[in-house]
Amino acid sequence: MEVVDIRPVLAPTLSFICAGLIFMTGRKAFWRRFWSLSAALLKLGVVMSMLPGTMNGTVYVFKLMDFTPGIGLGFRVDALGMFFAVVSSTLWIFTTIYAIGYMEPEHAKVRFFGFFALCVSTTVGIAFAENLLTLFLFYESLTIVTYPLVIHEETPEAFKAGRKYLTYTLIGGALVLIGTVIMYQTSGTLTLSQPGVLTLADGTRTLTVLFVTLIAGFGVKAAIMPLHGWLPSAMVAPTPVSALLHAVAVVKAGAFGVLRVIYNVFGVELLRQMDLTTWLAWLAAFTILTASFVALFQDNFKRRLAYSTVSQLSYIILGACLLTPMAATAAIAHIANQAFAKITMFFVAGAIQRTTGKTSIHELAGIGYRMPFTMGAFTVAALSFVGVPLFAGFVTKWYLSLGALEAGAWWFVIVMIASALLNAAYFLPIVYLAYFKAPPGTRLHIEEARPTLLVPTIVCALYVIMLGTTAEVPGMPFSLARAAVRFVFGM
Amino acid sequence: MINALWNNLDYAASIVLFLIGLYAVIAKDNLIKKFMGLNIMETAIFAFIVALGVVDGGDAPIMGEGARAPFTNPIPQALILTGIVVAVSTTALALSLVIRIHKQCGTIEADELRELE
Amino acid sequence: MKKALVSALLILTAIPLLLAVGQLPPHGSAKSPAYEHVSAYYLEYGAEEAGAENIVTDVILNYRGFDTNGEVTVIFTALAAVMGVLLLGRESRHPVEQPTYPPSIVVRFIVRLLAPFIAMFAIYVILNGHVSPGGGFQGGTILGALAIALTLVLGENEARRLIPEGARPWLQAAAPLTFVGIGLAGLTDVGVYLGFPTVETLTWVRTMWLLMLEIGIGLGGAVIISSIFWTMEGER
Amino acid sequence: MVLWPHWLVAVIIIPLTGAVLTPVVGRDRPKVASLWSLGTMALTSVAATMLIIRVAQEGPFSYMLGDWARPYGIELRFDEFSASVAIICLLGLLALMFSYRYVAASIHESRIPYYYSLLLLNLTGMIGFVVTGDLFNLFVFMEILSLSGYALVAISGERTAEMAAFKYLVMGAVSSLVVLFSVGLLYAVTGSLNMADISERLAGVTDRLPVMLALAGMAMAFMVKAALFPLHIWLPDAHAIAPSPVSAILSGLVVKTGVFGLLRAYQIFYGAGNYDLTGLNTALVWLGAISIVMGAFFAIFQEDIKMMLAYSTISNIGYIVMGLGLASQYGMIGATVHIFNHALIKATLFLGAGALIHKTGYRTLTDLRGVGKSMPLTCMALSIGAISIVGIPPTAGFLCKWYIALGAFQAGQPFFGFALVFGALFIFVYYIRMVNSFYFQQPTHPEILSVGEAPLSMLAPVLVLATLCLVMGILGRLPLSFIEPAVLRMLGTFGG
Repeated sequence: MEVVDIRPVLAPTLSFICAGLIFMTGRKAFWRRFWSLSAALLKLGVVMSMLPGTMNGTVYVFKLMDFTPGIGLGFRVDALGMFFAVVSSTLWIFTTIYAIGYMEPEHAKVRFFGFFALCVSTTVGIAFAENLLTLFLFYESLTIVTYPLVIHEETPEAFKAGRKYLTYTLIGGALVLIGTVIMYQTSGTLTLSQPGVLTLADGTRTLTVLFVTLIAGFGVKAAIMPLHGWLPSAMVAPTPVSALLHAVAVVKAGAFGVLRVIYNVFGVELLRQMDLTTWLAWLAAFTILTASFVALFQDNFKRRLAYSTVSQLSYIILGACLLTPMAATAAIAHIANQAFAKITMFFVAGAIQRTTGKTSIHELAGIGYRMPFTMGAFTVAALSFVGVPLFAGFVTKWYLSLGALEAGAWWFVIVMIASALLNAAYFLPIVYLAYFKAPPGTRLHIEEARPTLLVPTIVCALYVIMLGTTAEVPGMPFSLARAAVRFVFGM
Repeated sequence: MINALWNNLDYAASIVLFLIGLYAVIAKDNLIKKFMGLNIMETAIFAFIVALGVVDGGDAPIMGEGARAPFTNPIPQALILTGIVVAVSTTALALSLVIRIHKQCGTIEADELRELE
Repeated sequence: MKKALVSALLILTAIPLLLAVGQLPPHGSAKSPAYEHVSAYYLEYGAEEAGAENIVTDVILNYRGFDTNGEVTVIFTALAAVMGVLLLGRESRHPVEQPTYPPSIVVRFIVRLLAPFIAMFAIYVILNGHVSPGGGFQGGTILGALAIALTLVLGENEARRLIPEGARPWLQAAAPLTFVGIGLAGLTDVGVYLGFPTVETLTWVRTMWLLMLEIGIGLGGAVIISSIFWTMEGER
Repeated sequence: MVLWPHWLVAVIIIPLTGAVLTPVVGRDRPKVASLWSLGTMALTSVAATMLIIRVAQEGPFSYMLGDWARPYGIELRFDEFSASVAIICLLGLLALMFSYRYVAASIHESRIPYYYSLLLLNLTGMIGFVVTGDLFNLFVFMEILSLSGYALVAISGERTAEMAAFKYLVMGAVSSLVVLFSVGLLYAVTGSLNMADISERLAGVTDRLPVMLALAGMAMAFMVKAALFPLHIWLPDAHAIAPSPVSAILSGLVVKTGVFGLLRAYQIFYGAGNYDLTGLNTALVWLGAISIVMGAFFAIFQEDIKMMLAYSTISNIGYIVMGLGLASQYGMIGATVHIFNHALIKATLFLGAGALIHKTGYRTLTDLRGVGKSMPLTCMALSIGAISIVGIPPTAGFLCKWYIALGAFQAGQPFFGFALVFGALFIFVYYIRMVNSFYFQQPTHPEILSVGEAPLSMLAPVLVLATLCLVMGILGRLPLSFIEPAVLRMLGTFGG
């Protein structure tokens, strides 16, 4: 059932207006904070108000205008988009609070918060895009508005990272654009409202080219190897940026795009017939393992997290590629699971850096004594990644393995197990270091991060536990993922 | 082929003149000479178009007492009158520029000017 | 090396050009499309319809009058361009009092002697453009040449007085303004810009307008030519 | 009143009269000259608006000057492509407004009335060029706009400017002559100068070689005017050294007349119906693609901001020409609309750069570092222009890119779609340098932080244009659907 409603437009517009207000009045700290927080809350409210409807299968649509006959700026809230929007707008609130605390001593705060808001605006736009052109529009805008955030430090290193970021993502954008053109040329429509609009009659060669361009285009932001190079470099950005952008907005936009391509452009049925996703699944498996290996050898805290992100994102891709309902559920749910766990970790890294000035892992010995709550949150997230039951990561791994078996691809289960071991191998030593390798003479001398940094971290860690324990409770995000899967597989 | 060209010898001559002018424009270094090349090209085109209007045994297209057919084609003549005015105007501007360049750089040789830059 | 290369290139270019002109309708033929289409109409009806016995004048001022309207604008553009490129403001200008080498007495005498006749001839050419070879452009050029010749023998200051300073900008714009004026007259009278009355009883109006156009072109052309010359000389 | 046909002649006559009277009115009074030319242009804009209303309501219409029937007199023809007068008038108005302060500081006072006169003549020439239906008349107007263009480049009186103007003049004059030659050839085989008439009569011509030569000549000459890649050498110097409002006009409009000439040539030959234009199309597509890449490539090495913008014009002309050469419905529509949109964008950039140069006195990217803090509005406009020219949605540049890329696939030449999209990335490389230097880098000259925002007469045009860059991205379908019938008529296909 489709309902015309203004709210799908309102959600991105709110953050957009907020950005404008920040640019205009943001020189005063109070207004800057006020606008950021109130817009975040308002937007979450708008998104949440649509949640019950979406759960019941209502689809909210709003067509803003036509670029050309047939292709317009259209918004459409279905279960998949809703899922992504809920995750990003929930996390925006926490990140905003965190950023207010974290950015205190930094320069150019107006610019930072302004572009921060724009970034969230475009993310919600991606989530609610009705057609591929609208999606592309927001996808490309996201690249542009994150650039000032990436080079925020204005150091030569930051510029280098910024250049690298732009090179990768703009090439990705160009590929998406070409894919969009091909899709329009082949099918005459760009809509994302169907479970697949292409058919075998469109020609295998065209379809293959289209699939490769679109996946490569979105894969850049989703950091599928070998397109991941920008992500570790972009870690020079301030931590809230790394957290929001590299755990939530940017990378998830890429992963979300891949999901849209697989489920709404091609459709599960067609991909099964064409057998296009197998190589992608293997690439994803390769990325999962390789990135984990590389992460093992990173000493910089944020770089290790970055490689872990690369590895985790490919879970989503892998899940999507298996083309079974179970795997799809896991893929979609992992958007939330990975986001909450990873953002917790980034918050921890930032809190440690701001409180103690330490950025390398080997310096962290005994940190658990100084910052017990922070490290506690980290431990929760680490366990989630390892896949310990009752934590969010386990849900993904479980359903993904079931999905792999469902698809008859048991070797991916092995990949899953290997990945869990590798995750343990690069996260647990940090926990070990923090608690058990205290330098002699360390006493329990609590020197926690300030509340604005600590509270969001802990809340996010609690979310990780909640996602892990309440997956089967109706009304939780997981059921939304199920609703999305039902639509995609026509169940 | 040769026969056709022989019939249209006037046109062929204009083409040759045109290319001679083009040669001067490209190959000469002196700005004035370049410009003279351009004038040669202009003349070639004017000659070409006026030649289009020629009619064998034709008279000037002026009616009135004693006028007798055939007359030559008046249109090319009218066009070239305009063309000449345009050419004169371009020449005036080009010469002004050459005057200024000479005043400021002391030379109007293209290769020397390039060194000055 | 460069010259040889350019020559070779141009000779190569010549081949298609020559081939193409060889295929044009034969030179001088009365059966060519150029002669049989529009110009045949002009030659047949031009004298009565357009108002001048000289068909070339009919084409320039009447049938294709708008081209000429543009053309006089080109001359004005040339003037504005030369002024824009050369003018440096009054204070830095040193009008040449006397030519550096005063021309010999013979030249001075002859120019002074011929000046009225040249002027007369120029006016004749301008006013008879519609019945004989000639017209505003030709006559204007003669007038302009006269002004240049007088500058050479009288010196610039003396010669400049021929055209009063205050009226000069108006006179420079004379040709386009005349065209616009006649065009608007045609608009009010005939209903179309640059329309000329074709009614039998109004032929004198038509002739008068053609003459006014010729005079405007001639005057404007002469003033512009002499102005360009003076500007350039001031820069010498 | 609105549908009065005489607006068609008024739109030429008003600026023409205004231009020839500017030296009269404005002698020794530069301010008066400025206001006079602004008033003239405002009136012209009224006429242009009326014309566009009429063409939107009734479709193309003609005006027979002197009341002579079609092949005998000169015909003015206003079709959808002629609606470019809108952008000519708009940019004209804004450039004149911008000149008010700019020129006073950079051009000798005695030249100022002539500056305004030349600018108006230039605009007149362009308006005449786009509305005339007669091939020779087209040549005459082309000469008005070329001559005034050469002079405007040189008007600042700097040595380099005069040399650039001379180079421009020689290449421009040669190309004009080639156009005249082609007109002569077409006249020789058809006996007519009216474009529609030529088009009809060309169908019956048996000896094709002169006709093909005329087509090649026109294409070549207009490519020079449009500064397509190997024929572009006159452009960078001329556009970079001219006064900024002039650069905006030259880069935004004057080079487009070359493209427009190509469009008119296409109209003639498509109209004839039985000419095979594949060869020309292929040449245009390739040259377009090469222009995109080479323009972007050269621009990367430029330090001077205006030089960079000048090279980017070559890239964008490449887009347009490629779209024309694709000869598919979408490509053609994208190309024609990009004529319009690129004019907006490039004018934003040149006028913005002009404002920076006027206030700071610096023109290289290194010297301009940090200027974003002292001139925030101008720099914002420049950034919008930069984003727009790269074709990031939802700005004006995007829709054209989208359409031309679509056209490439529609024409079955996907390679050019790729070339276009990736060429655009190349362009981004140097625009990001500009944005970086404005906002994110430490100033080379600390005093740059204390210069104020540009005066209102400069700021207003820049901001209006930047806003239009955004609005045209969002409302881009309006020009697209406006131009569509004309393109379909030209290609002779409906829905194909």
